[in-house]
Amino acid sequence: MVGALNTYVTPSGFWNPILWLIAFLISLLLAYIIWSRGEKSYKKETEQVKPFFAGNVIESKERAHVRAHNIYWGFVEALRPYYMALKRIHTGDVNDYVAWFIGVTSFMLIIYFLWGVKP
Amino acid sequence: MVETEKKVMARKLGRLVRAVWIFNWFNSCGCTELLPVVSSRYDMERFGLIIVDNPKHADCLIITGYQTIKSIKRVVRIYNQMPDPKVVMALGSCPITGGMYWDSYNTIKRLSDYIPVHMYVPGCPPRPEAVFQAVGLLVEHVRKLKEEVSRK
Amino acid sequence: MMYVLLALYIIAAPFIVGALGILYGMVLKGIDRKLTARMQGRVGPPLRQPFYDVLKLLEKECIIPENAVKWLFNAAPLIALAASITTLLYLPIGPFPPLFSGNGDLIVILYLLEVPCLAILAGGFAAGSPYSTVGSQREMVLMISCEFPLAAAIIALAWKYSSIYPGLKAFSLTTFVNNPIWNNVGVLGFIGVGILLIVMLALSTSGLGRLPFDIAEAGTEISGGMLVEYTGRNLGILYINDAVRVVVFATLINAMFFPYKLSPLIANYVALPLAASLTIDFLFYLFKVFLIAFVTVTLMRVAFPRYRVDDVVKFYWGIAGLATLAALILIVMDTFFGW
Amino acid sequence: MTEFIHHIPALIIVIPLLWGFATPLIGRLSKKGMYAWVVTALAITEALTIAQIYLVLTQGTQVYVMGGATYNTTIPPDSGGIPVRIILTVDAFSAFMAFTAATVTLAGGIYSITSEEGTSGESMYYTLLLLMLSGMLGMVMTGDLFNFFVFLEINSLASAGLIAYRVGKGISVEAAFKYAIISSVGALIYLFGVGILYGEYDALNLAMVASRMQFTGLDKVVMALFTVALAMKAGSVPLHYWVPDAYGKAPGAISAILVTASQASLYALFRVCFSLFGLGSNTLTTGWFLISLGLLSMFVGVTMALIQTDIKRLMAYHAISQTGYMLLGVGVGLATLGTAAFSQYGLQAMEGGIFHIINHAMYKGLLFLTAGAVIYRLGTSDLNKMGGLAHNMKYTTVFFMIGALSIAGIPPFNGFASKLMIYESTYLFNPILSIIAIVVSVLTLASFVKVFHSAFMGPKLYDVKEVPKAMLVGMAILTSLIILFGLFPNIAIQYLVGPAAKALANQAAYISSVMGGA
Repeated sequence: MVGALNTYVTPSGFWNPILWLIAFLISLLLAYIIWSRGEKSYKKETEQVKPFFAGNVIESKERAHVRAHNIYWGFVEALRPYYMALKRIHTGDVNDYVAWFIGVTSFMLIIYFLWGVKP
Repeated sequence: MVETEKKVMARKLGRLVRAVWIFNWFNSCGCTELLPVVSSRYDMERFGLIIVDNPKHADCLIITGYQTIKSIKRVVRIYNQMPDPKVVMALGSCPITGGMYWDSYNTIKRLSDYIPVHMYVPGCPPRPEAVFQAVGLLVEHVRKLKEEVSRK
Repeated sequence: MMYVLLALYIIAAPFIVGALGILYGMVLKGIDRKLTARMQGRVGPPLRQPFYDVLKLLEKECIIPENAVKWLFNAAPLIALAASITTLLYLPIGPFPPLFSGNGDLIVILYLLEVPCLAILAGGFAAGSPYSTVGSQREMVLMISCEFPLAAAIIALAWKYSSIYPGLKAFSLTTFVNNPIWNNVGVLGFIGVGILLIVMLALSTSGLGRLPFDIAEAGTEISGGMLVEYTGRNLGILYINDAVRVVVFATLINAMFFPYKLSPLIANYVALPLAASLTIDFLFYLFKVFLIAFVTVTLMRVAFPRYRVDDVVKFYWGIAGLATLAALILIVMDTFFGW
Repeated sequence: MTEFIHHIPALIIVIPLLWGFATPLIGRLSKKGMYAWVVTALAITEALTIAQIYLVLTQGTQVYVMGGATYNTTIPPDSGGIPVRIILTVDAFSAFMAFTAATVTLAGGIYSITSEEGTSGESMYYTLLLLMLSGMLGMVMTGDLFNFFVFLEINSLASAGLIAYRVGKGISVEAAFKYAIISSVGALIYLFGVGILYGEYDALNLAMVASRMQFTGLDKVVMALFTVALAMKAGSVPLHYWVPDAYGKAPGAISAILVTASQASLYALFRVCFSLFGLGSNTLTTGWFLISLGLLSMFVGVTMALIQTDIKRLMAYHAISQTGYMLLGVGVGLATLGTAAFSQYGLQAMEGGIFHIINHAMYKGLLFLTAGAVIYRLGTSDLNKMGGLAHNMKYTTVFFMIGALSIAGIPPFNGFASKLMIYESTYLFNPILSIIAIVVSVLTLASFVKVFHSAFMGPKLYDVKEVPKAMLVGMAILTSLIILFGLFPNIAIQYLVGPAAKALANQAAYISSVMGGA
């Protein structure tokens, strides 16, 4: 019965964005009802709003912001060998770019000569 | 206390008592006796008390043992960072009167000079049952408050 | 007239499913805490404890940190809970087909499982405190590492269904429920699907952020991780969201691997009216959800210490990933050679 | 009026060309006049491309003979069966690509009114912008092999000039130099292939050559030269090195438009594989060539993007990884061309790949515009020096979030619609393909969460104001299309993408539309 709306059909699945959006808004309303029953007030501008730093004070705003370069340490650490090889390939020198181009062209020449055309 | 404010406090404390989340500041001998409170011997979780890992989630701040001059700054800051209806429980004799470090140069003698302390649990170190008695007193206090409010 | 009925159905569906998800999720959380305590020799809290926790959290002050981006910080828990509830709309609840059946398939569910994590993660970043940022990064690393085995498991099963039933929609959960996977696999396929089941159970532990993989809210290391700056009612909503997600993951695994019903067994002994068989199936579904939640959450929480961040990636991309690829190869061999 | 309709294909290319060269004159009169002049040019081109799509849908492939007696006498009576002049064959796929290019350039043009204000040589900027647009539209609509090379050169030189527009202490000039070298190498190798074909079949028209193709040894050489040269211009992995340099250093709106420029080369790669060689060549080999390019581009592109600290280089690597999705989708369609599997899932895979082209142009354009807005306000593009912009750059943050969520394929947005089609059709060809595709989409999400945190979240470090209105209008255009395609994917599939996929897959129709003498 719910399929009456135009659902976006793929070879082995389906998806209806508008229906999901309606359901999402209604459940957002449900969540808001529960949320609005709670306490709203808090003591502004007191020590309360300072970020929790195990009791210490963060000297300046710059230090409170974790910079981009040490993000996803876990992931990069786990794929350490892969990333070392990848960084070595990206040299940034135009001659290497063209060398890669010639390499891939010659490789594809061999492939096309072998299986390029239907016998 | 104005009438409605007392009623609000009664409701808040009534709900707090059944699920007290504790942020422990165990940093000296006071806490050695308290480990069975958490473990299976006395199991405080029976009464809904669990240990949380930061003051912003906590309702009750348990401070055990003496506080040095450096650590009291942290304690005050953590106390301020806790959201309201909060309770402070000072365990052991050191925070009450300075305990056996009463004359040392670097510890603070009375905790209540720095943060409002609601419950004192004497003993050096205090017995686990003493902690449950403290929580029991809190429950008792809340029940009395509720009765008083409902009678009006 | 039909559209009015349809509109009513669409409006009522999230409330029904939301109520089921929240209430049963909280009950499951209570049982989980009770069983964990019992396994550690403790008495454990009363079963109503999660309800007390939420009621208390709703009473506490809701602090908004000074560095926070206010609108995103407050919106994140609401979006997370709403997304978790909508995921339940696409999952079969016991004997009943999914409420939105025909409008969302397994890939949609795979992404809807990500949206709550993403919302909490954005909230953690929006809080602007170092602990919450580190926690949110770890949650993102956890999501990356879970995706590979999860995608491989879903694609392997869907590929199996597409080769046996080319007519049916391979990704729709009704195909999974109507013809359970265990009945139409050979010996190799059986081993493959067994591996996939184990990997899915491990994935649901990390999807819920429970102990062996709770690197995002690691209590001892980064004291609450993403949720450090959340207090009061925001934390209450996140608590409810965590409860709903237990039901979501358990229902997904139940639909994919154990879509069996109890009433046919009983029916051949005693004639059952429709209402009775439906309630039996529903209760059997609730029991299965409890069993899955027990295995993935309680057992893992009691048995395993926490993983290090890069070990989580190595586990999921290494061991679990290779296991799912091996399972895929087994299933492919099972289809082609029919062992 | 009906006479005018037949000239639309030529008008679409000529209007940006002429109005571009007239811009310096207008610019000398009044700055405001020049802005109005440029925006009207872009708006007219956009309207014409929409009219063209309507025409192609209703009347089939539009053929326009440059300088012929009438607009559609493709084979003059005395030429002995060879279409002599340059013929623009606009089938559904070309009209679709023209619409994409015109929309993103319109948004970029409006955006750069304020973002390039006060820079020296501003009128030259707009001339090159319109030149680049006409180059792209020419590449997409021409049916002549050599004419494609001419438009490819126009586009490459114009965009090389634009990349070096902001000298940036010589770094942008070096990036433009690399881009120029790579484009000319690719274009000349392509020209070499055209020369071989012209020598063999003494015809330059794509449909003519396709109808006469006998797949000799020389044709295999041409196949290799064409596919690899165009793959490099499209920016797929083994040959992608120029993409981060070029997109990373171009000014705000130009990197958004460069995305559609490389998509025009992607169009050429598909046109060559489907319409020029088509079923004669072993579509499994060319199909697997596209699929392996796609897989490599997806995975290497996104893993490199994860560790970047420059906001534009990170987004450039994502352009490569999203091109991988298109290559994967259309590659599966090509690999199953002509077999029974094509009707089961091959056509839908192509539809997913082609739908992803327009989706990618929209959200990648939006992301580059937001990155330009951040750089416009902060002056630096290094993520480590940014922070807390969400506090007072509200609109840019919301636009960035919509762009990031749709590139990561999160349900309600358009990225998800096309990725869902790709996942659910390529897995039938080989399950590994869509497993890698899903993992790559989470890694995309991870890197954009990283940019979201380091640039927008965190405490308020800089007191910057919101970007001026015109830049917001530029971003709003693309956001509205993202949300439209996200919520109503059926409309996009039915009118835009479905006909394009069928037109691309149907080589015979393409040849008959030109050779059959409409």
